[in-house]
Amino acid sequence: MINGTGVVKTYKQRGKVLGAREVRALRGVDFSIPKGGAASFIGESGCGKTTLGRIIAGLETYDEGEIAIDGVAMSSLKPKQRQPHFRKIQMIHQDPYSALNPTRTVHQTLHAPLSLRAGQTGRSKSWIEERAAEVLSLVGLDPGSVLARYPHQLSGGMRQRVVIARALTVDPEMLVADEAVSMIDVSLRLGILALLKDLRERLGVSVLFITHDVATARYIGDDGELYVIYRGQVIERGAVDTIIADPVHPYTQSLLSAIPVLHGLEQPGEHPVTPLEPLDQDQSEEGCLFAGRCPFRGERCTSERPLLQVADGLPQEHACFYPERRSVIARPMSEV
Amino acid sequence: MSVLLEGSSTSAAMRRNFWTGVWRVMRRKPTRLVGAVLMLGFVFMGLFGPLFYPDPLPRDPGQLTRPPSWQHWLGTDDQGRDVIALVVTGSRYVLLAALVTAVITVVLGTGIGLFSGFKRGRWDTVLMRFTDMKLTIPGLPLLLVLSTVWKFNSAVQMGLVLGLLSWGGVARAVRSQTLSLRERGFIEAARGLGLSTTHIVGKELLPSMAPYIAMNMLIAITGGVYSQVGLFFLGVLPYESNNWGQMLNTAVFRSGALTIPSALGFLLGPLLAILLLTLAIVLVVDAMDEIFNPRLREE
Amino acid sequence: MRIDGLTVVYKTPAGELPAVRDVTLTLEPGTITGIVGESGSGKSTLALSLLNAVQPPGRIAAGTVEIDGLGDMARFRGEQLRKARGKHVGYVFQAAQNSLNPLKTVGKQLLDLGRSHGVEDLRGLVREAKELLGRMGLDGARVLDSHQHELSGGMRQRVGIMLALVLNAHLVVLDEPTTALDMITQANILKIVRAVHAERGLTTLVITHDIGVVAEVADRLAVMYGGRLVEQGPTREVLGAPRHPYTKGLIKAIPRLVGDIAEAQALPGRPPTLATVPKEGCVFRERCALRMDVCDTVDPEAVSHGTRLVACHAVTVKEHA
Amino acid sequence: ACSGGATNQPGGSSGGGGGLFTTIDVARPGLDPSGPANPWAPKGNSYLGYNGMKLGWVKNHVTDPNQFYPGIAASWDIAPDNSSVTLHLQPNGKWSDGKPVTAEDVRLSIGLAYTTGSTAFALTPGAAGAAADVEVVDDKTVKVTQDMTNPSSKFARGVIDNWVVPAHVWGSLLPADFWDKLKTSRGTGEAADKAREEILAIGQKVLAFAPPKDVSAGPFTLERVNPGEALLLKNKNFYNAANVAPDQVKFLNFSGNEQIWNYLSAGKLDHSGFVAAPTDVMNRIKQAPGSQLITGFSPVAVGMAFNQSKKPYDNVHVRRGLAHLIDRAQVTKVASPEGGTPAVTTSGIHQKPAQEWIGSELSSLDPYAFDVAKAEAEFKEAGLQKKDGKWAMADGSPWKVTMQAPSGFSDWISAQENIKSQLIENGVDAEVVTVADYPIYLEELAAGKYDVGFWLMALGPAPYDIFQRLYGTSNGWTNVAGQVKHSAPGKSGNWMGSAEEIDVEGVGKINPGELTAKLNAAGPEEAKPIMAQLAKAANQDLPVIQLWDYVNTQFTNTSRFTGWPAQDSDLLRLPAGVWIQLGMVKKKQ
Amino acid sequence: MTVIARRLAGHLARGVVMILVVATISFFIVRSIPGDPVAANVQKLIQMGMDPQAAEQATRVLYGFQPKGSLWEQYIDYISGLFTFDLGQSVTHAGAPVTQVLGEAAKWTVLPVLAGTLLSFLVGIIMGVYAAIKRSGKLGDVLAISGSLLHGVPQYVLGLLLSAIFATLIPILPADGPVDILFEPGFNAGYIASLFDHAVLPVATYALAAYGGWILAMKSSVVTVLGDDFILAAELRGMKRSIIFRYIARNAILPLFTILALSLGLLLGGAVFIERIFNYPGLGLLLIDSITMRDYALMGGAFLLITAAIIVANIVADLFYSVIDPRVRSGEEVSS
Ligand SMILES: Nc1ncnc2c1ncn2[C@@H]1O[C@H](COP(=O)(O)OP(=O)(O)OP(=O)(O)O)[C@@H](O)[C@H]1O
Ligand SMILES: Nc1ncnc2c1ncn2[C@@H]1O[C@H](COP(=O)(O)OP(=O)(O)OP(=O)(O)O)[C@@H](O)[C@H]1O
Ligand SMILES: [Mg+2]
Ligand SMILES: [Mg+2]
Repeated sequence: MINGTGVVKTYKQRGKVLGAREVRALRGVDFSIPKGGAASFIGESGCGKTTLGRIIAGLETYDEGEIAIDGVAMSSLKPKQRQPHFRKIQMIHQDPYSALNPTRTVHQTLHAPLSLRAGQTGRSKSWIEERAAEVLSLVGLDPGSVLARYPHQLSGGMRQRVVIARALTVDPEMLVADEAVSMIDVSLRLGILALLKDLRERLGVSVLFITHDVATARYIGDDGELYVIYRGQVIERGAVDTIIADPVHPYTQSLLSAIPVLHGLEQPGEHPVTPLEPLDQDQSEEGCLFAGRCPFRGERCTSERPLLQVADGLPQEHACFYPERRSVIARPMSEV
Repeated sequence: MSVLLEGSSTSAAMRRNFWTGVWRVMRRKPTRLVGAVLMLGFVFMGLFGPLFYPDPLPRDPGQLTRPPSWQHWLGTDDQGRDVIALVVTGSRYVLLAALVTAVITVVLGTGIGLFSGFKRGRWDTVLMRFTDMKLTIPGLPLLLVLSTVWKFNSAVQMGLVLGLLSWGGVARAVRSQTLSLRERGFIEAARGLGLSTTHIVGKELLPSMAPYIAMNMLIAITGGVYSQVGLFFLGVLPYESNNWGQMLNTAVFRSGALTIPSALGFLLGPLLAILLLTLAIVLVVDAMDEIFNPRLREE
Repeated sequence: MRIDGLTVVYKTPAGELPAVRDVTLTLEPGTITGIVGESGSGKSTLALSLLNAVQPPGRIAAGTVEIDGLGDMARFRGEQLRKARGKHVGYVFQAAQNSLNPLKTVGKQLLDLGRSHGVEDLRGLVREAKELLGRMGLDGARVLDSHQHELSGGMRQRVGIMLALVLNAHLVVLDEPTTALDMITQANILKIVRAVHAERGLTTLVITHDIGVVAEVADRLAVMYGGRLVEQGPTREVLGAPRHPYTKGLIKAIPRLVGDIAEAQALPGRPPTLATVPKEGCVFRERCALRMDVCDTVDPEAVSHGTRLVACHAVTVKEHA
Repeated sequence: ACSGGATNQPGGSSGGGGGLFTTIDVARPGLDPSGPANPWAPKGNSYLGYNGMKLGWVKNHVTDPNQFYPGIAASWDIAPDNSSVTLHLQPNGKWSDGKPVTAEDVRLSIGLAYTTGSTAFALTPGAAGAAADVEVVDDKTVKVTQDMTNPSSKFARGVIDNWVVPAHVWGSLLPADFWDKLKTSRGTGEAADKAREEILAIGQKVLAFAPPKDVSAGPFTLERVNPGEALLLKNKNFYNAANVAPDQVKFLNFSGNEQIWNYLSAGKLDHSGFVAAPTDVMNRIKQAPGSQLITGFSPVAVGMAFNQSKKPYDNVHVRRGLAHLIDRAQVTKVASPEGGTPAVTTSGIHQKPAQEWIGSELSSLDPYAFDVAKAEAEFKEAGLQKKDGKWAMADGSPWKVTMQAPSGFSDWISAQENIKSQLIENGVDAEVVTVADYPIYLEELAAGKYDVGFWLMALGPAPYDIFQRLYGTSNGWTNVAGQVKHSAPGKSGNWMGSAEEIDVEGVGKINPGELTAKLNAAGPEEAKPIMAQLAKAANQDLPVIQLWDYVNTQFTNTSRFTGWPAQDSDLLRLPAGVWIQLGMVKKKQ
Repeated sequence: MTVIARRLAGHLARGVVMILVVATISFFIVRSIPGDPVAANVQKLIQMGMDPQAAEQATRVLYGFQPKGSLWEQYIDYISGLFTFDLGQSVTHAGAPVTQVLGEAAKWTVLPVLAGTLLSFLVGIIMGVYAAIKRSGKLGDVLAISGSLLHGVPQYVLGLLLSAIFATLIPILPADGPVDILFEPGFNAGYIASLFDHAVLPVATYALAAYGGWILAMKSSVVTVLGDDFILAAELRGMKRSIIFRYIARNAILPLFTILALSLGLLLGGAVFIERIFNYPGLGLLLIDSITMRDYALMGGAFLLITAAIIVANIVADLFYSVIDPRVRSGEEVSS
């Protein structure tokens, strides 16, 4: 469905008086999400997840690289021509409150894109109403009680469902969910995740899930791929469960080690990895990007940049000179 | 077509909600009711006030510049006309010009601010530099200099010029609002859905800013009143036979209102009118602040 | 610290509504107690009321907050209250929010704090602060010389902890200490909390919406829902065998790294807000699978079951059956 | 408060010690602290009659322009045909630095007058009443001769009404060859043009010249200036110093009349020149202890002037009809209650001199009293139609009398507003329109853009000056080098557009412009019959409706000084400095 | 320090450009004013009784101070003159340099404006704090509404009212110029008392007109700061009230200092009304005079000076901000 090769994005931060500072948000990222497939991006704050998601949804430009949607290379198209392609990819925002216009009812919110569709395909007005009800039912909302409401009259979970319903009005082939559950109450979170999974299964839309919480990534689909991103570079990529169970990159390992252990239910992992602090000072561009914080770094790490590759007979791709499996995640008590 | 549908039950309900909200806010502080009533009073005065008096106003050559009396509550002017009659009949010019000012200020300011904030990039830079420059040039001195070049022949022209000079602040404010709204997910979502710019600006951005724009409009009205009355007061505008500013000018510089109390009524008439108008607008803006506050609508 | 029958109300156009209702909780000395609850369940309100610092239009309507050797915090006023804060009870703010004066360096604010509490040996105070910061993996001298904007989120949070502890408070309240921090930083902060707690023999209260956080650090766990404490007990027990239907649902709703995905399920319905909390009866009944008639009218008392306290009619009935 | 109360007696608190308080000249508003003591500088600090001296002081005579009080000149001989003036300087006239005032000073001052422009010392070839030669007869005598190609009966006035400054201070301004250059400039051709340019360039230097120190031959010298006041001290070397009463004079600055009203009603001023004031304010001023109002002749009147190239004002009956609809007494009461008297009729002459000039003829003129019936008759005769109580043009199109006035001329605007109301009340639609300011007003008026405007007239005392306002350039008659030419309406500044010849009842056909030009050189007796004819012409043809005649009002206060001029004194239009230097003003005993 | 220096350099450059632009605008506006001042002056002199020829000559001499040459040449002269602070010569002041005339007038504007602004600033911020603290009570309402009203009412209304009340109805204060003329200028009690006396009403008008703005600005600033977490944090740390008050005050006043500097710049231009009402011979009055007398150079100069004051105020405000706000000092962008 969508393929990217070597996507680079550099922000020039203007306004700072001390000259323009460059932020390398993405440093040559390859990705590929098949039709109906799932992918998850995880990584620390500021690693470039959102940037990549926005680029994929066509909301942000990129400096280098190529993105192809359904085989059509975007760079060969004019901005106007790209739009219909990118419309197939809809973004679902982290904050469901700001993603809905507080002055517009759910009905109005759904109506606008639907009437655009109706205009394009020559459908009638009644189709609009029907379709609005339909997409709401798809996301598990009762159209009758929700349509006339304003966003502030809905709970976080309902709002997020409306956001998803709105995305569905244009029959997207892919949904980009950026931290789509992080602002939703814990008890409702799973509902949204299940919904996304359900949509994937029933409608065949692919889902790109962006999160810093690895566990949630599992719930979108265990057949999906996990991309671990560090400072704009994908450093490990593979099937979700493989990476969770057997991470090989020290960064992935430290990320997984940081997940709190539910002490009543779980046993901590045997070899948790803690990165060397601090993150802020060491922003070396030389060698491996993680070298400064890596407890296992070797000599090579500070001079040479490891690239993402399949190596050492491991099932996943990784960008580490010294990959080693470590058992870092907590296991349920019942298993041990 | 979409307009038709949207005008259906939901927006009617919204309107009903809105007015009950307005009423609630009004009731909470009686001063706001006073403001609204005063405001309506001024509108009425501008629309119908002149109809209550003959044109030209009756004058009494034996009663030139007299202090307040039972017959003339605020006294008479230097032509022997009743000051209250002058204030009432003079309100039309003043308010009309102010309205034109406000409309132009708000339309230009909103338009430029929206465009600038929405397009960003080069246009934004150019427009904002221009706006900054406009804001740097002081309005009153510029008006004074302009008044020698421009012939302000009617209230509409007056309003036009004032409006052209005063959109800067609104433009800047609207731009920053637009910029911050842009960052809100719903605008980005609309773009992602392929909705037209017209829809985004007209249906998503503008309604969110409507209260803000409405308040600016009210404030621009006062601005319009003050500038023109001030210019008339300084005597740099063509004579108007009855106009608040002209009254101030004549009262002070010709009839000696600041020297002898007998012309004070003549001075106080327009001053009180301006004070009351300011009060009305202050109170209404204060109420609007709350009416449009989404948190209060939630309750 | 013993909280007894604490009720906090907010004045709204619809009258005074309770955000915290009849909460009774004891913090054993030397333990870490965790309170979990979803957004709007009254966690922050509760935390603030422990320092008698509920902001208007809220007020403590009933109940006491007894602190050993100090008295009822809820009755304190003026200077007495001020002195208790900081000196006896430390409070740590959420990381993402700015709990530091943006115009002053951390060091200067530290000195302000010292002066406020009549510390004579200001040098000693600075030394102590540096040591604390060092313990938390920071360069004390540099941090004290920095303004808030020069520190990262994690660093600010550690400064917050330092300021809460530097006057030797033995009771520390941490409100959402890791929200908005990223995973690795969160793990770090939690580690520090635990280490400092142990080292100084503190009594600690951690408030969060993330069960993981509580599970990681707390000895005891209390679950809050709609302003009520619905269940409390030792962390492992509560997590391992939740009693209250809400706690059960909550734990079930946590996505897990391993195990069967299908086991996890969301709770139906939505959490109540101040305005939608029912006036009488159980706050959870709308979403409860075990709802009975009595739930509509009678607010269940917290009943002790061994080491646990549970406020649920169904559980009580079952236990006694 | 403190200032108001404490300073009612100015001397007391400020150590004024016999100081006199007056206001700056109305004609030169504003006081420029950085201005030099230079009489030619527009905001200079040279005060007429105080530290600024002229050869003599023009009397405010009703009819004779050639009467003077002595100034630098003690006396003068005017040739009977006005061809020359011989000036005899004060025998013991001295500058404040002790040097005597000599004929050289006078000659230099005349040279400076040439560079800056003056009636008698004009550079323009053929200017009326210009001087042909300046001759130093002896150390105290100067003779100035008139160029008789285009003589003026006001020649002596033109000569004597000129500043005199010390040659030892100002001498350097005139180059050695100045007088030769002047001669060259009198001619025509390129050389003359060039010479004139050079002289104008000198004029600029003169205007900007700042004497290092005020050296005056007047009763006072400038001590210091700030934005609020100018202080002058008594000049011990003044020829009549013994009779100068005040030890010092303070000029108060003002930017609006209302400020003077305050000073006057607080009794702070010993004297102030004319400022217009409403009746109530005037009453308040009169109540101040010692306050006195002296009124006298002011040779100006104001008229409502028509542009006769616009319909329907080309019809004399329309003008007469309008005259009958305007109650001039009411207009005056509203517009200039204290500064004017309603014109008894339109004669073109201020009422006071009118008696002298045309005597009994005055009463035979039509007074155009307020009379609606007569107006109606006149309008009917003009062919105007009355529709729904409103007068319309002959062709039925609406008629609106649009009166123009410059912004800021509040008495004119008030008058027009009042006239407007009067006209509307009697079925003639009217409006008042103002233009940004006087310069534009004059320009547009002259360009014939207005229908009706206000026009100053009757500028006496010289007969020619009186009538050139009605029958001069603005009405088509130009007087170049003594030759009168008439240009058609709309051309060369002719915006009034009266007929070139008028058939005046009982007089016959006259050409008013030529008659007016004749007045320039005519003696008084010769002038009288011409004036009578012109007055009749004006009264019958009504190019303007004379509204009110101005009155000069001087404010004085006798609390500290007495000896102020009497009502109607011929000194009234001279500054108080002249009264003082002539020794009239005395300290109160 | 370098940050500030850079900022200063940037501002100065922009300021110079601004001044050039404004100078250009004012030059062309002023030159396009209709009405030939020379012809008009001739007419005026004639009406004053001067002979036409003499009047013309006198006028030509006087207007010799007008710049000569084509409009374009005049423009070049004018602009190049700016760099040497040469604004030309004032016709109505016999060719005195415009800068000198302006300097003379500026004194009478700057002092009362400064006094009025500072006074209102001091009182306004104190009352603003009250209005913020008592914002839900009656006192707060009264303060806020009266603040809005005073802020809303134009200067001239206040000036005229004050003048009518205190100079006419109950004549206890003078309203007629800068000083009672009867006193010797200089350092003596009477003169100074009189200066003071005469300054009361204009200063009070400035102060009153500005006061409303301060109270509103301070109120909202304090309310914002009160809502900031660090204040609550300080309270919960048991900081002394006085210290907390200082925290609030400093943080709340900070943005107001910028407005203070700006308003000082703006007030120079706004002085027109007050100077007209109280006959203060300052810049505003000078501007009106120069307009009515068609003194082009002076008009342009006064206008330019007023604008330059605003530009300088902007620069000062910004620099000031960067000195006192550590965030700006270190080059961070702060939206105020
Ligand atoms: N518009 C922008 N201008 C400048 N820099 C930006 C912009 N957007 C993002 N960045 C920078 O790019 C980097 C990647 O940002 P991004 O938002 O993609 O991170 P993220 O992984 O989504 O982080 P988070 O988990 O906090 O959402 C960050 O350093 C961020 O500061
Ligand atoms: N100032 C206030 N006025 C009115 N109601 C308030 C106020 N502050 C809080 N509340 C209400 O009190 C209830 C409890 O709020 P509180 O902030 O304690 O919740 P919380 O558990 O900390 O939630 P979160 O996780 O979102 O921080 C909420 O329903 C909230 O709406
Ligand atoms: Mg992100
Ligand atoms: Mg909270």
